[in-house]
Amino acid sequence: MYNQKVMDHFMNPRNVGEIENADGMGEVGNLRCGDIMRIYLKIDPTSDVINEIKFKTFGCGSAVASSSIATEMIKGKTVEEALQITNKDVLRELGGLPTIKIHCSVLAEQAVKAAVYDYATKHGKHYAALENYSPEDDDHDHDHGEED
Amino acid sequence: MYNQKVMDHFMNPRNVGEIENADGMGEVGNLRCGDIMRIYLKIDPTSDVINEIKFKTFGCGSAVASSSIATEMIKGKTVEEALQITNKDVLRELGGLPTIKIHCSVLAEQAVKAAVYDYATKHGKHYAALENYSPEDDDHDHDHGEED
Amino acid sequence: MKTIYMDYSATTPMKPEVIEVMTDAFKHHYGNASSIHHIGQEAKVLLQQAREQVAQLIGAEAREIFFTAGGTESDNWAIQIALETKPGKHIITTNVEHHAVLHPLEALEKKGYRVTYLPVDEYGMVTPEQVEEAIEEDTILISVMYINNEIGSINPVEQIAEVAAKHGILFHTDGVQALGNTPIDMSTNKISMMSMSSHKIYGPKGVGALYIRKGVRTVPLIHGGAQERKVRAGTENIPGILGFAKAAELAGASLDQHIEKLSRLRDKLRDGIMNNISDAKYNGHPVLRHPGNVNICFKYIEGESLLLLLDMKGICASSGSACTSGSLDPSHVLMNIGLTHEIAHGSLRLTLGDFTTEQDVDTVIEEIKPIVERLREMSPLTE
Amino acid sequence: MKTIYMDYSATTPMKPEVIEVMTDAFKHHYGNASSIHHIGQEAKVLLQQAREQVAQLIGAEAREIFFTAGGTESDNWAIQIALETKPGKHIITTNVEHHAVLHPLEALEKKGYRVTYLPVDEYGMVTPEQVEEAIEEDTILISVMYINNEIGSINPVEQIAEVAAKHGILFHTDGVQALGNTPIDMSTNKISMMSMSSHKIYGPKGVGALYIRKGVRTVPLIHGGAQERKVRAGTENIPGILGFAKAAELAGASLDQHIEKLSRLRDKLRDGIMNNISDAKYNGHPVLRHPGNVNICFKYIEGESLLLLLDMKGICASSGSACTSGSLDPSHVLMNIGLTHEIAHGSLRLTLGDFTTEQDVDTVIEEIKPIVERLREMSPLTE
Ligand SMILES: Cc1ncc(COP(=O)(O)O)c(C=O)c1O
Ligand SMILES: Cc1ncc(COP(=O)(O)O)c(C=O)c1O
Repeated sequence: MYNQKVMDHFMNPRNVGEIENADGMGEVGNLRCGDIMRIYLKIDPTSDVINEIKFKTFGCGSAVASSSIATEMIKGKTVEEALQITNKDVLRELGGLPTIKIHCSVLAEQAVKAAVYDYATKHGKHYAALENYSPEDDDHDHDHGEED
Repeated sequence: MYNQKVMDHFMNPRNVGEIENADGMGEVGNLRCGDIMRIYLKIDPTSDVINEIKFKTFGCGSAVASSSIATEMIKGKTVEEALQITNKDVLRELGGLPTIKIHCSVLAEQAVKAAVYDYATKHGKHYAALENYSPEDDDHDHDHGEED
Repeated sequence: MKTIYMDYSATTPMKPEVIEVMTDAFKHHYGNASSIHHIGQEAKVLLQQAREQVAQLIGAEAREIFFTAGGTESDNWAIQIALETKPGKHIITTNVEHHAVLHPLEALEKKGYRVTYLPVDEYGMVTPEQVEEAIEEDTILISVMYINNEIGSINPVEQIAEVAAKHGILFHTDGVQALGNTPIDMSTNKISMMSMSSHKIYGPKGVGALYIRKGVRTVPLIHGGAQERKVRAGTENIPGILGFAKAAELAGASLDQHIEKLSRLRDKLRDGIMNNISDAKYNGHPVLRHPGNVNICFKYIEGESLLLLLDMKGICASSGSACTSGSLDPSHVLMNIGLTHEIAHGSLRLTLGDFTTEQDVDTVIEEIKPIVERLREMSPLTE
Repeated sequence: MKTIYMDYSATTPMKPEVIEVMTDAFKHHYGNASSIHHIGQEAKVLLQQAREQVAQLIGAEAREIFFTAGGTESDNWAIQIALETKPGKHIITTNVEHHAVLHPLEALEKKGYRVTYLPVDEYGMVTPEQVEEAIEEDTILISVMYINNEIGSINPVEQIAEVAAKHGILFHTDGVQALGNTPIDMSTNKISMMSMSSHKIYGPKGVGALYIRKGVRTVPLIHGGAQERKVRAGTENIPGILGFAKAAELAGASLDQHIEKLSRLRDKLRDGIMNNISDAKYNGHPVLRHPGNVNICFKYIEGESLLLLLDMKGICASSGSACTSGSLDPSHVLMNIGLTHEIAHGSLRLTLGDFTTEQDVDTVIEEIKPIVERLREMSPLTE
């Protein structure tokens, strides 16, 4: 079902946990669909570099793997760089997901955006990539599609 | 499909052949349904005993077996006795036939009747059992029924 | 790593005796049972014996057993029979049936039929009274599953059959999970039709049967040759049917021990898990239950993740979570017994069978706790 | 006594390699391909490989292969697909189709559909022109069998498919007798759907497939679970499917030799019989023909008797006589190629396959003559 890379990130997820007094925290997904992803960020205020990132995820194997790889991709990047990362990048980095699991990668992208938005709001920052962002749109498009 | 007795009479049919100058000859069945049975009789004019009987049959295993056993049952009997034999007797003697083959035993009964009728007509004889007999009714009821 | 298979309700491994019968048939009984020659006739005799063996398991007559390609086909066929032999547009069923019943009924709704999906209680069960109340003028079929495949509850199908009979309505039950797991005696009940599947009782896949009580009018779902007394066409799968019959024979010979042994292991497994792990809910009826079914929801975690981690330990299980059902929602069974999404997503079904050992149960009890804890640690819902 | 099996068109014995694959699957690949755990996932991988193997035999893509329980189900399903996806009430077929096509169509006639049964020529064949002329405004399906199961004639299905495509009509062919007996390449023809059956190509019974060209809209005949991309429900018969796939692989690897060897034996058998026995008629096309099919009518005798006597010599054959078809008339195929009852009743079908030897053919040629003579002596029709 899942490739080795996905299984590796599921079995040994990187950056699991919480950050107390995080600079930004974002949670997306909902219980109905069975995936909730929460991301915590510590960001250097001057360089805008993401120094620390943690996640907590309720969801299936690909939700956990997507969270894990997304945090890896973002760690050490500047906020602007992190905001460029799309679900396609997450998918590519994971080496693909089954069709009905694509939405998990979307969730990961959105979780990052939500966490940065939280940071931006609290710290009065503005990012071009968040121009049209509204946390209410969060609910990821949930078409599980057809199984292959 | 067939029991041992039926198979025996099919494989080793008794009384196959023709009788030249037979006293009576009857043929029943039709090509459409795939069974034709012809019976030849030699009858002692004084005792009315069937001295000789032969048959020729075009048909399936149970048609052949029914012909064979019917001729055996009738041989040495008087005509009146022979006319008492029904398809049920043929069936019993054979130890049964598959449902869709029951009509073959009917055919045997009718072939005997037809041959006797021929004899009676030619020799000016009258038999109570042939009172309502008409050779046109010969065509046996051909409901092959449902397979078991 | 040793595989611990606890997914017997999904499908069973085959018993060695069944494999033996089938490989023998592959080699020696390849005939077409419609053929007149000895190879065909031998096949026909074996077919009849097999029919008797399956009939025996459920106290039926051989001629009431019609072989099919599996439980799903049997379910579809039973519905088709009601449709084509009865005038009327209304069907009664429950909202926790297998998709093999629900989906053909949904297709019928598009064609103008009305279907009442009876709501079930917290155990997934309906009552004969509920069924009786739902009967309308033009009800042509009542279909209520015998044992639920997810949560194992056993419906009072004999009483429901009485209700149906009283009103002169056909009663079908999906008996796929019941066969070989509870005593069934058609000679003392009024069930009109019952679906069965071979691969749930240690027989081969791709074989099943529909019990059709004598006197019930029958029409084909699959039209063609004159097989199965002209109502189920297609060259008979003799080796498969012989395998099914062997499995039925074995099931019949040890039904009591099978139920006793499994029930004991099942309860041990349930207690081992429930006493060890908090925030867990045991689903399905406590007593009127499939002897091998354990179904538990663990709060705060998601079923697929749980399955994957169990699988890493060699433990094969299943879940009714949305992710494993391939749909948006958790299984309709879990939702319709009244669980919230939160709980339903964390469901785990462990189903035991004849090859399950005491040791297997102990191992699973031991392995499952750290896995649940690990997932809970990762979960944003655990506070 | 040695069995000489010459009824390969009824069903084939299984090849040892197929039996091996299946017994291995019975023991090791019992998983439900929908399960998430390793036992299920392994089954899923094998299922996909099997799909590719079957696809390869007919030059199709794996996703165009949908597994079923056999040729009959595939035929029924193809018709159902046309019915549910196309508006219109008219269907074109021939009057020599297998009952698996004719009977579902007859059922449809009762529901208001119109069916044109194209008359065939003396060989049992139709022309593309005939088909084209029969097309009406609301024709939704053309179904013409690839190779006739009784007399072996091969229809020009590729050209008929062209006609259908030109008019935008679905074209289905019953390819049950064609698979593995003639080259088929879906990548170069326009067939929309083709039925296949495993037990005619040395695979297991109870398994088949429907080829559905990509782009053709699909609906289920059997509703339920999400198997086969949601259009054919029921737990996948993995061992059976793997056996079918193995048989397909073997058939593909030796198709040319298979056809060459059988054609030679077939013609030898034909000549041996026709040169030895008078008042006999060879049925079916002399050249455009199933490589293993010999069909001869012997005047004055009845087919079942012939089969029984052959069987006593260990020779397994079949006949289209009324007695063996279980109906009043000889087979519709023999009648519709214009034979009289008299001749049709005496039909004999000998079908050869991969285990047929030169010696078998010699023995049959030798044995058949005295048997025919014996029956003719007993017949009132011989004068
Ligand atoms: C209750 C129930 N009904 C029907 C089925 C379908 O049976 P099959 O897979 O043999 O088609 C199953 C199992 O899949 C089942 O558990
Ligand atoms: C031409 C043809 N179509 C359909 C079928 C039915 O196939 P199955 O027996 O696999 O259902 C057969 C064989 O019985 C056949 O020869």
